[in-house]
Amino acid sequence: MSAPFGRRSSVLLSRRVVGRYVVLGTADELAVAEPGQFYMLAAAERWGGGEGERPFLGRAVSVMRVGDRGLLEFLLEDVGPGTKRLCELEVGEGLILVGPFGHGFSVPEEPDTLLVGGGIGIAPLVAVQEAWGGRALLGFRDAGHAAGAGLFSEPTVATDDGSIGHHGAVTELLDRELAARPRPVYACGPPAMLAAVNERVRRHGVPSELALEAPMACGFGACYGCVVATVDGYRRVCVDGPVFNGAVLA
Amino acid sequence: MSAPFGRRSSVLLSRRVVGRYVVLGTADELAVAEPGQFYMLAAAERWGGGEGERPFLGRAVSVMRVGDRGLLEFLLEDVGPGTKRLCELEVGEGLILVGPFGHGFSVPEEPDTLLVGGGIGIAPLVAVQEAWGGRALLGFRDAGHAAGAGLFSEPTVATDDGSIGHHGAVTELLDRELAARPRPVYACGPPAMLAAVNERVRRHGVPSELALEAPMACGFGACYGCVVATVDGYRRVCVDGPVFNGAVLA
Amino acid sequence: MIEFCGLTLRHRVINASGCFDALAGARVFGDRLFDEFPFAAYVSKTITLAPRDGNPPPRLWESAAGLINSIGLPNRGLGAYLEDDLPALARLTVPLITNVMGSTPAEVGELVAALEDRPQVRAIELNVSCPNVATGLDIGADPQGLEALLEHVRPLSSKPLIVKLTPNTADVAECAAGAEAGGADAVSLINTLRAVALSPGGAAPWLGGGSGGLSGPAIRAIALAQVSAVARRVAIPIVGMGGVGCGRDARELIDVGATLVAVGTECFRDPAAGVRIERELEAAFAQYAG
Amino acid sequence: MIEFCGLTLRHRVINASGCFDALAGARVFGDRLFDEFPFAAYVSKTITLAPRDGNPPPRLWESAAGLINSIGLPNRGLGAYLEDDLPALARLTVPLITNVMGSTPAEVGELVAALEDRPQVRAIELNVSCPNVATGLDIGADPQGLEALLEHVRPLSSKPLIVKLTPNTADVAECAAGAEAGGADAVSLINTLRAVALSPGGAAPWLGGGSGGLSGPAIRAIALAQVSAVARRVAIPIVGMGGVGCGRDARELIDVGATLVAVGTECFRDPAAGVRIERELEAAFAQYAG
Ligand SMILES: Cc1cc2nc3c(=O)[nH]c(=O)nc-3n(C[C@H](O)[C@H](O)[C@H](O)COP(=O)(O)OP(=O)(O)OC[C@H]3O[C@@H](n4cnc5c(N)ncnc54)[C@H](O)[C@@H]3O)c2cc1C
Ligand SMILES: Cc1cc2nc3c(=O)[nH]c(=O)nc-3n(C[C@H](O)[C@H](O)[C@H](O)COP(=O)(O)OP(=O)(O)OC[C@H]3O[C@@H](n4cnc5c(N)ncnc54)[C@H](O)[C@@H]3O)c2cc1C
Ligand SMILES: Cc1cc2nc3c(=O)[nH]c(=O)nc-3n(C[C@H](O)[C@H](O)[C@H](O)COP(=O)(O)O)c2cc1C
Ligand SMILES: Cc1cc2nc3c(=O)[nH]c(=O)nc-3n(C[C@H](O)[C@H](O)[C@H](O)COP(=O)(O)O)c2cc1C
Ligand code: FES
Ligand code: FES
Repeated sequence: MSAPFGRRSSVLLSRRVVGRYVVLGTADELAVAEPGQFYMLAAAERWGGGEGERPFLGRAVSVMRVGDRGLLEFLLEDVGPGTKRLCELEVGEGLILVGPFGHGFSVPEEPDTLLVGGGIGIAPLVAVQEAWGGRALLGFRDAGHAAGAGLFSEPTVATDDGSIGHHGAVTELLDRELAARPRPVYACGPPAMLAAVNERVRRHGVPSELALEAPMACGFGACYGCVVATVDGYRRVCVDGPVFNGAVLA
Repeated sequence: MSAPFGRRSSVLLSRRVVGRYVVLGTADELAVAEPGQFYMLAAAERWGGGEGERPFLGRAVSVMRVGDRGLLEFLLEDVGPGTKRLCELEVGEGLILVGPFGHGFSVPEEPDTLLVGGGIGIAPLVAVQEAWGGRALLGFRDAGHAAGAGLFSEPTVATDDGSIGHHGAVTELLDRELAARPRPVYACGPPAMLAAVNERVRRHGVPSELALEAPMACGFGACYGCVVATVDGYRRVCVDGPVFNGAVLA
Repeated sequence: MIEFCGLTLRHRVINASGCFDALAGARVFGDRLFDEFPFAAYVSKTITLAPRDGNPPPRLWESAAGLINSIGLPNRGLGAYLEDDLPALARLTVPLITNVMGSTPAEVGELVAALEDRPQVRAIELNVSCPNVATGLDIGADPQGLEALLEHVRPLSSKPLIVKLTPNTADVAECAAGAEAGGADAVSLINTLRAVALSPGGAAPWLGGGSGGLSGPAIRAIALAQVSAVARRVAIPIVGMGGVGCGRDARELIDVGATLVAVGTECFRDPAAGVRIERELEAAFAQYAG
Repeated sequence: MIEFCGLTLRHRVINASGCFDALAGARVFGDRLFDEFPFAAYVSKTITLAPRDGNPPPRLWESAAGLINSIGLPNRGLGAYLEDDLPALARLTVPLITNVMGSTPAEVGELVAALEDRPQVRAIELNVSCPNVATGLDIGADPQGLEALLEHVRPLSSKPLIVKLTPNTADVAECAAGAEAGGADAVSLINTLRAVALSPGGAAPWLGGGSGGLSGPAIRAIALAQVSAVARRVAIPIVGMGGVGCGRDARELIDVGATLVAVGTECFRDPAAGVRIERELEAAFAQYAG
């Protein structure tokens, strides 16, 4: 389904803090987003004037939850001036929506698909699990971030500092699961984690869908700024992804 | 008295709406401002991202009221991205203060000095009247702005649309007063009003002190951007003014 | 209706090359993008003779009220453009302007000649912000070189030739005069200003291409200065661009001498910027008599 | 302690010419400004042979993350500078660098020679962003012209000569090389970029001077590109400036090759910016090894 053309003004309908993350709720009557798709978000007022006189461009944010009547939820982590401004938005303040964009996750062939998420990368997997189920394996830096696991049903958690769940990398949880029963893997997280996941799915020869991140200016294929190296050369993450078959990544 | 060096972080202590104006209250422990002096003000957060990706520089704002323990009040009118951001500040939000700057009004020789204010230009005259008294003649566009007259004791008001007080220019009120009894005039307001006031004080040969405005980048004599033409050539409004003897203005 | 180099355009607002991709747009927004095309003409991304991969990522850096890009002109080359893109672009409801770049007059000539028998291509924009292999400077930064380039290319094309000037020069008006003397039908400016960004973590360059080009509101006042300087110097029409984000910005470029206004970086913030800015421009015209 | 052209400076942060006035500052902030001077050296505003009134107001326009100024180099002329300013500046606790501008080599020579017997003046910055009366271009935009200028001036002074390059050129590194070849001890860059602003109400130029120069964060990425290009080309030390607002910005200019960093527009937002940025720079150095 194609995205509505142009940017739309919306308002923040809800805001709640989940550990180190903020969940923002808004509505988009014009579109129904699929798991793995994203919007380019900006505050309607005072988008700018932060660190380095930024933000200026919209920020790519994954759809975390799609409800009835166009209700949308996003998961944000303050990592810079753009996400800081979005995290500080108050209910009732204006939000600018452009999207939904991107090629999302496909309907899993297998109900028990492994959903491997790292940090803020868990956001699109919440949408996946709510739509199609799946077994969530989640990695976080510490307990403050691990609070994000509460957005999933029956997640298995790993933390770098061992404060909660398995002490170590989420890929160790993945190893166990794949050893027990090889099956498809959907993943989203930091580049290093995705590389480690891709190494494992290749080793086990299981299908995989990896949601990538890249600096983005437009989100709809206009700027060619968001490319990632694939076996067929550079591809735009915003239109050819963000979800890629792990096998095509160079 | 010299100004504290550098900018200081303060917070907005009070905010109230007066017709089309907003009165902002804050505190500056380090300095005591004199009537006619001004500060360069900026919001601590999100100063920027407004119309035209502005504001960027601080905004010159006259001291309207100086209270005990460094309490300060400013009068603002939303005329662009800088004053808009300041007018929208909420109590408790951070404010950046640089100042107080400028050469203010001198202690009047005469208790019944005429204080002629136009629009937002009334702000420094509030400080003058509270410090030394004086008879306030105030001109406004309409009733919404004329609410600012409430900041004075026993003001005489003129409005362009006649909705309140004398229907016409404040200079007509000035003519009556000067005809009745020539005496010193302190004035602040739009350029056209100040020119008309200056023409009258010259005709009546009375002393005058006029507070000028000019686009300012620094406020402390560094940029040479705020000059006004005087009989001795260009002078910097921020350090040689903002208050000038009407006789020296070219 | 606006007359520009023999083309009749619906209004004055077009896209800046490389900032709007009609084919990707149709994939994302649907085919109705062609029916409700946001610009009065469609300017293609720069096409080169041979295919180019473009620069390694990262290719983008957000700067103060601006964007630095180091895309590196990725494109599938002239052949694929003629075979695949032109047919796909047949659905366009506005005139097509093809932007080309070559590193020598011969290369530019080859590109221009190859478009000659394609009536679909209504005008050609020559991107001369190509580093001269010898000096490393943009070939467009040298007025004499520009005049010579145009003298070589002009006879090879019956189509309007728009020279996309580089702002990285001491005297852009002199460059425009060189292009005009060589036979250009119009000039467009400004292209991006040479800029560098460093990685947050350390002293290394952030952009895969090493350096990049600055665009967006940060450069708008520079664009106004360069467009007005060029307008005072040449008689041919000007496509003004650089930091245009609203109708008033567009109006100001027209005030200083532009005939058309191109929108670049703002398209990224608002895909429908062309529609909005054209509407705002009407209002800006109404607001005050220039 | 930093060594720069034979001067020993307390740290790497100085003011940009025309952006901090020590004498006005002392009037406003009191004499203790001299004792706690915010910069490691004080660079004067540009001095010319004859007094200049400067441009008619308005002289300032705020642009996106930047400032456009058209001040017009007001100053009371060389005579008044020698008689009044230098004695008043005797209270300085940091080295004094005097910035001068002339429209011909002869004029520049006269200015430089007049400072020769003033030990108080520790170095001279030559502002070559002066429009050439013939071409209208900045005299500093022409590498050969710069080399010739330096060859004329160099013998007239035993003091370090810092050439303040103009960014309004195709190849700033070539200009720096010209200055170096002519005998410059250092170069400083970037000066402001030519820019225009129009009145909100209509199409007329806003600035009394017609056009102006853009400074501030908007140009920082351009400054990084030009400083790194110059550093790759010349061996003499570089004073980097352009949009520096914090220690990290200063650190980045040093990363690409600057020895000193000058703070301009940010002084207007924070008179004590020099102190803050020097402190932040220490932290930025600590944060990562360049
Ligand atoms: C498809 C997609 C989906 C995403 N989904 C989410 C989500 O659901 N939730 C979420 O919180 N984030 C999400 N992100 C990430 C988010 O869009 C980016 O982190 C964004 O850059 C944050 O902007 P910022 O201003 O807060 O931080 P930035 O200042 O942009 O810093 C973030 C990272 O970008 C780099 N960076 C730093 N400065 C600059 C600069 N000036 N220009 C360019 N890059 C810079 C650095 O590597 C830094 O670590 C997603 C990204 C993509 C591509
Ligand atoms: C000494 C002094 C005291 C002052 N006291 C007060 C006060 O007490 N209360 C108060 O509300 N105001 C006061 N002002 C006026 C205020 O500082 C200016 O109006 C300021 O420019 C407002 O900023 P803004 O962004 O809100 O509006 P701006 O966008 O700056 O617009 C205000 C005016 O500035 C011009 N302008 C428009 N755009 C620009 C631009 N990009 N760059 C430069 N100029 C532009 C236009 O003439 C416009 O009408 C004072 C000014 C001075 C010099
Ligand atoms: C991401 C990006 C890609 C661009 N690609 C091209 C290009 O392929 N060819 C070209 O001539 N100009 C290209 N440009 C320059 C723009 O056409 C335009 O000249 C410049 O961005 C200034 O306009 P703006 O400030 O509105 O973006 C590109 C600009 C950007 C930001
Ligand atoms: C208001 C103003 C006045 C300036 N005056 C001078 C000057 O007299 N001589 C000079 O060489 N440069 C002058 N400059 C240029 C600055 O020294 C500096 O090169 C430029 O502003 C870039 O630095 P910034 O972005 O930190 O301001 C001036 C800049 C501004 C903003
Ligand atoms: S973000 Fe612009 S092409 Fe992908
Ligand atoms: S505002 Fe800078 S000198 Fe007056």
